[in-house]
Amino acid sequence: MDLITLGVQLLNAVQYGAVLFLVASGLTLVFGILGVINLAHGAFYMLGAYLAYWITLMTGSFVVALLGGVLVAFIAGILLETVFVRLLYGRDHLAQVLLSFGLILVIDEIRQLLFGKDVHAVAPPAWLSGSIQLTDNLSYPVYRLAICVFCLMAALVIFFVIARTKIGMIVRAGSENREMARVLGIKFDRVNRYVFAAGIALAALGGILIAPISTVFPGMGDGMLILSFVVVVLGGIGSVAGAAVGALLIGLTDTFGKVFFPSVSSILIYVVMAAVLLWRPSGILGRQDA
Amino acid sequence: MHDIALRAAGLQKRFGGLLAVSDVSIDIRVGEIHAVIGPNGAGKSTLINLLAGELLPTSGEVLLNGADITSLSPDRRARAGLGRAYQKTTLFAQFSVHENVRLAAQARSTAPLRMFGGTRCDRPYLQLVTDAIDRVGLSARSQIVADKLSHGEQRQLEIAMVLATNPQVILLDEPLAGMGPSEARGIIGLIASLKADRALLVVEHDMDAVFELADRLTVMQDGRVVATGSPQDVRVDPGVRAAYLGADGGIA
Amino acid sequence: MALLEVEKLDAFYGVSQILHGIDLTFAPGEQVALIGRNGMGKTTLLRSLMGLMPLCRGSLRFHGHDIRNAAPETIARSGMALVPEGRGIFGSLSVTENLVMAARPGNHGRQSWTLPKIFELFPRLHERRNNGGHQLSGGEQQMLTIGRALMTNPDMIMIDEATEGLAPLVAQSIWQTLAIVRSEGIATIVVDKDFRSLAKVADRMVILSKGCVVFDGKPAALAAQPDVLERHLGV
Amino acid sequence: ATFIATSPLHSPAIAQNAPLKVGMMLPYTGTYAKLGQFIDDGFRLYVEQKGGKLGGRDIAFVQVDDESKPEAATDNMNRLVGREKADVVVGTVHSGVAMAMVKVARDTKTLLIIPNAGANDATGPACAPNIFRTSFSNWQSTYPMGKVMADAGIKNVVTITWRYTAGAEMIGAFAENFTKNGGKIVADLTVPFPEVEFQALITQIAQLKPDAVFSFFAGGGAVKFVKDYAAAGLNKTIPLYGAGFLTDGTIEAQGEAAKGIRTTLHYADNLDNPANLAFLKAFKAKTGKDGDIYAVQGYDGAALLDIGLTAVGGDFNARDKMIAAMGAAKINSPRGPLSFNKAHNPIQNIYLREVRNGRNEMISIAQADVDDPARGCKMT
Amino acid sequence: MSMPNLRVRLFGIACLVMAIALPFCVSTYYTQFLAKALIMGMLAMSLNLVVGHGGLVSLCHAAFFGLAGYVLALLSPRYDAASLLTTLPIAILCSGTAALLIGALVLRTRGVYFIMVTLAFGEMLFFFFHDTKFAGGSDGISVNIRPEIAIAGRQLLDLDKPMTFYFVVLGFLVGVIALLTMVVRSPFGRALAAARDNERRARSLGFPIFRLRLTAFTLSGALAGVAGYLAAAQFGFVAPQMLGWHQSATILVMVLIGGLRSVTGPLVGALVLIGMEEVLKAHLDNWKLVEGLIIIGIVILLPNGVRQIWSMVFGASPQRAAEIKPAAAEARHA
Ligand SMILES: Nc1ncnc2c1ncn2[C@@H]1O[C@H](COP(=O)(O)OP(=O)(O)OP(=O)(O)O)[C@@H](O)[C@H]1O
Ligand SMILES: Nc1ncnc2c1ncn2[C@@H]1O[C@H](COP(=O)(O)OP(=O)(O)OP(=O)(O)O)[C@@H](O)[C@H]1O
Ligand SMILES: [Mg+2]
Ligand SMILES: [Mg+2]
Repeated sequence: MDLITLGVQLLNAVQYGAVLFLVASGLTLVFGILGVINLAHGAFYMLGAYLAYWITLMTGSFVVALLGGVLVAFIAGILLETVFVRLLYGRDHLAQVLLSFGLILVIDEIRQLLFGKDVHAVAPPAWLSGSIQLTDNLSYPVYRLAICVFCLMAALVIFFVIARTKIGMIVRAGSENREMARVLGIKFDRVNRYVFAAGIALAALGGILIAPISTVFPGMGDGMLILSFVVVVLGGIGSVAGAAVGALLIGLTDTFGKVFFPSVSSILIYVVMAAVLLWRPSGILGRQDA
Repeated sequence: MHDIALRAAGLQKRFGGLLAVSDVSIDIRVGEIHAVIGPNGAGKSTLINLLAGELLPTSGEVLLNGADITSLSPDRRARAGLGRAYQKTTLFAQFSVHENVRLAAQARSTAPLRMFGGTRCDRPYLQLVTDAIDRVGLSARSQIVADKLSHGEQRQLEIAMVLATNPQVILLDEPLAGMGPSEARGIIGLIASLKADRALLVVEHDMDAVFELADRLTVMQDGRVVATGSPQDVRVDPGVRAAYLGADGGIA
Repeated sequence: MALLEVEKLDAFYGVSQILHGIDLTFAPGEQVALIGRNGMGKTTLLRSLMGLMPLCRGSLRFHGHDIRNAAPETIARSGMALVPEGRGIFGSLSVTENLVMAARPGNHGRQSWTLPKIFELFPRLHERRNNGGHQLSGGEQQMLTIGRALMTNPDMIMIDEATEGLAPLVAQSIWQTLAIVRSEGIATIVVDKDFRSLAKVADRMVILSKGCVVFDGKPAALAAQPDVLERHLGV
Repeated sequence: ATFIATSPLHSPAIAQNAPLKVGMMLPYTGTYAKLGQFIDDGFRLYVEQKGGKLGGRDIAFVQVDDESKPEAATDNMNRLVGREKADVVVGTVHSGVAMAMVKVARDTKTLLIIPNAGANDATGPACAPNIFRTSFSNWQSTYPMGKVMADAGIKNVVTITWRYTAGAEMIGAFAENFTKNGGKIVADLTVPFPEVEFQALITQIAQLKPDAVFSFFAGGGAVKFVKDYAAAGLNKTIPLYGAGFLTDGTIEAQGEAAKGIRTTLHYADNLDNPANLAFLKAFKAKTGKDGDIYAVQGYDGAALLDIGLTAVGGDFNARDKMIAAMGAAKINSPRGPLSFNKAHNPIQNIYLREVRNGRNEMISIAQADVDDPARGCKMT
Repeated sequence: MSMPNLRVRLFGIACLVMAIALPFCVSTYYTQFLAKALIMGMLAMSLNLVVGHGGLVSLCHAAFFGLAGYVLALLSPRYDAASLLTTLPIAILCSGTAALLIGALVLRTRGVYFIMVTLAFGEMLFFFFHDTKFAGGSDGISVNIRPEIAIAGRQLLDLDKPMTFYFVVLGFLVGVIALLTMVVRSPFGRALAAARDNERRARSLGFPIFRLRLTAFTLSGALAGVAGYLAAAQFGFVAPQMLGWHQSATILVMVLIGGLRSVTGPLVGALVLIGMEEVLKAHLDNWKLVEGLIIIGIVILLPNGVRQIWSMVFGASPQRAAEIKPAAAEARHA
């Protein structure tokens, strides 16, 4: 294909990667850092999208939806942590799998009760709804570019918080040895609650931001859940930079897979993941000795 | 007879920028206790990990009874007669003391992975198991789940498991760590009793014990061997005193 | 008044009672050595004081406040620090991070222990400051936990198996450290098998046997009764 | 290999007054939940209009949520036929599930009415006397479009769909007719089902610059594809055609983006035959929602059953007579005249529609009385 | 794990007697329902060999299950019954081989990475059947006629009779339970458990971890094959979703509900989950909501799965007590 198209495809790949990262970043927190396997992550992603739809419908402002949705999700996260998740910190990963599996069912039903079974669309804010001409017949929505930028910032912020701030250290420490953290006088439970809530909020945020370019439909969380796990694991669990790399890799794989190897594009992502993990059993940027 | 059971030649291990072990050559003879001492971070545990196969050396080779085992996996080495105890207690935490030791014995039994026959298969080596538990002094606690043991008791169990595999070459990483004075006595006696038909390498910071047990002494520092020889010679070596033993020769 | 008062302390793991009616008091800045055979309850005692035992009876008063059922973090924040046996390093954190994450001004904003000071105390740690905790040698880890505990600027520090796995020189430096700690007016409970060295530094010796205090007195007094040592330590 | 020992044949429903049990096996949850709901509403609407009776026989409903899960399909079907002793089963949306139902229906001789799933095989190799379809076959819904586009002077077309059977069948039928009329398929693009990331392929389309694009997606995928296509500005230069489902039930969410898209389907929102007007009115009254093709398919399902039962005066045991009557049925459906071929697949008009002012408005009859060839059907 | 005391034995026998008596007391539908439940139970138990005893959480177990199903579908002639005696071994062989090959690759990873790699391979198989025409693609493929147990053309058992089929399933189930129990109690099984608890120690003692786990993985894959074959035979229809990760997750849930540390726990889990769905579906519209809540309840109230009720009633054995401890040491390593 000609260079311009190649360039556009690259842009597509990066942009898709950015979206994936945004959703996966929440998982990196909850799964990579707290070590809680939260299968309901995709469900919250979907919930976020529906919230975006509903709030924009009510208020007519996407920005309000953005803030409102994130807030709601955060509160939901806190409640969830306080009521259920905290009971599982001492426990097996599998217990968390089971719990979040239950949550998926519940959330999906709740969604059905609140928002019904319809497919919906959300309009991006007016000032981002334009698009720029790339080739003679192909133009690119500004909003997609905006998302890229946003994700980049998100990545930096999260990375900074986790890797550089004391909070980050405390969270990592706590996830590794809870008792020791408490012995050092750290109110581990509270820290955890906020981190967990933040993770949920990020999942929702992903859903909200994607609502305008994707669509809001039941089961939209399903595919996303797997993909974001793939991203997190591929990059190396607990490493935000890793998640970014993983997301980019998946973006590229998916985009160019569809173009060059359409017949196998469905399994390409998995082939890549398997290959990478067999080559580096702890992910690209993961601690190999672990 | 003092034939060499385990020989390491020019062993080197690099962790990123750090040379944890550099050009270490060491012979461990049957009927001898070879003690390795050195300041913290000198590379002793790394050396043991290299000998036991848990780490692969950057360069150098390891010979067991003359056969090259440099690239052999830990389990193959274990089956070849190499037994080791960890510095950081490493047990089957959810199993009883007895089960821990029994598993150790099973690993070296004739058919460690039979898929039938239940507990009947254990009979041949049950005696070995109870002996091992007795000798480290845990018989009273043999039904306790390992992670309910006190720290020192877990250390004792560490050693019992090595005994149960009945190895020909034994690598002990700080066997006395965490043991009270009386237990320490017991273990020292035990170690001494092992050397008859076996070769032992012991890493230990307890100088009383070291000088009591060791037939041969190697001092490491920053990954290198700085002195080796009979305990008496090493003890008076000024370099070693300065770097490790301290003025009083490490004897409290 | 006493810094820490322990009265009739019983501690249990499930059904099995580990500690039987422990009575002890600790004055501010006092240095107490806790010794005994394996499995006699030393660690359990420290854990109870730190609020880590699931089930305790009796009374625990720290700074005059009842801390029996308090959460570990609360006790820690009221000025207690514990160096557990088996270290409890955070492997995924670097040496520096291990220290920084614990940093906290003590009571009355006392901030006598800082990162530089710890590195000065343990130069080895400074060399390895960027290593992951899981990459440290046994001894290095021991230094790190002690340093980390000090970073919380406690009024009382409990060290379990203080010199386990430390080379003689470092062990000596630990004993010196304890002296420094003491000079800073921090009370300490030290568990170690090397009771000779303990006898040199400690103000008081306490021997536990089968979960009971069988001796509590000055090192000199203990030295005067070899039979006690014989009976409870086997030396 | 009978799967259910007690097949309805020996069920004690001889008593005329005992209600006839209709088992609704539809997706009430999951991605296709809405479609399931509309089919259900449509069917029940017809029964209500007949005063709760079909052919003078009282109707009782039992329903099972098939969740669009093929792996659980036989099991759910079995639940209706075996436990609930349903005489007739109506279902479903998802083709995979439908094929499983067909299997059971064949084994147990249960009367099955398929109100949506378009798998060609259902009325092809797997056809059976006791299996009817009131919706369409995938072949049927897109075949006419081939000629329409060719006649419109379109030479080069890129097709795009999900990589699964329904997609292949629809694109296949279109291509068959399009090439027969001198058109050329430039590229046959596919996306893994049910993925909804289209950018890469849209870019590819832009690069290929075909005269037009023919596509099949449904539900969330349809909305997203149409919106992405418009967002990329391709709708200005490369007209988008598709199977009717591209813009059915999704049009509101697609909004502006869907404007001008042309599709073929056996229904259009503005069919002004009396039957349709009456139906829409009634449906709105009952559910408060605007009826669509899915509702119609359910509605006609009931109508078909009604004809059968009427012919035998409600005596369900006179099955052969009943089935014959149903096979010969001529229904004045909201979608227009509806009859059935030997394989019991509808013979119906396929309309060419265009999205105008938020509706799928009929432009012309793409092809009248389209009859699926029912390839592989051994029934006569 | 521990030798069964008399009480457990009696309980087991009681269950068996009940299982034999049941089909005579309930309608055909429920006979078939039971058969299905038992098949799923068999599947869950086979998975538990890897998850519970091996400490390896696999998300591609359904693939082996479905694979066997497809083998049957593809082997059975259109208008004639395939012979169980020939097709079943082939099916088992295929699943087993698939498990062996996949296992040989995935067992190089640990903990969560293992989960994800297994997921990857599972999905590959799923898409293989979903995207390719030869086995019916996404619409699935049906087994027109049930396989028969016949020797020299003489039919021994008529599997079309639900009752007969049920007893055949029951027979296989008992066989699988016996096999698994034997394996778990054998030196092999205990070594496997040891490796779960502390891999590094197990290795340094001389256990060949990789071979150990690969064997277990293969065995459990093969057993999943048995279940898959029977399922395909019962339903007469196989679809790609039978191999999908949703299916794998569901099996995992059954295992978790049943409790990890016992052979028969997962069977209980399967019965509970399937039974629960049956009841809820029949009586509620928002049945999923309730199901979700119940599952959550189980996690929080019964750390060791419903089987815990049993130990509550009869008092817990030491192993039981140990179960509450985090068993995810492996996973934690990640
Ligand atoms: N996995 C690793 N990665 C990087 N560095 C490591 C690793 N393991 C050990 N080291 C470093 O190698 C050096 C030697 O470690 P080792 O454990 O062998 O010391 P040691 O002699 O056993 O000390 P100690 O007596 O305190 O146990 C130490 O400085 C340690 O920090
Ligand atoms: N988690 C636990 N559950 C049950 N019992 C325990 C547990 N931890 C320790 N014990 C028991 O409590 C008793 C005291 O243990 P503790 O660790 O206090 O001994 P210790 O004096 O510290 O011994 P050491 O010097 O070996 O560390 C031991 O008999 C031990 O078996
Ligand atoms: Mg060491
Ligand atoms: Mg202790």
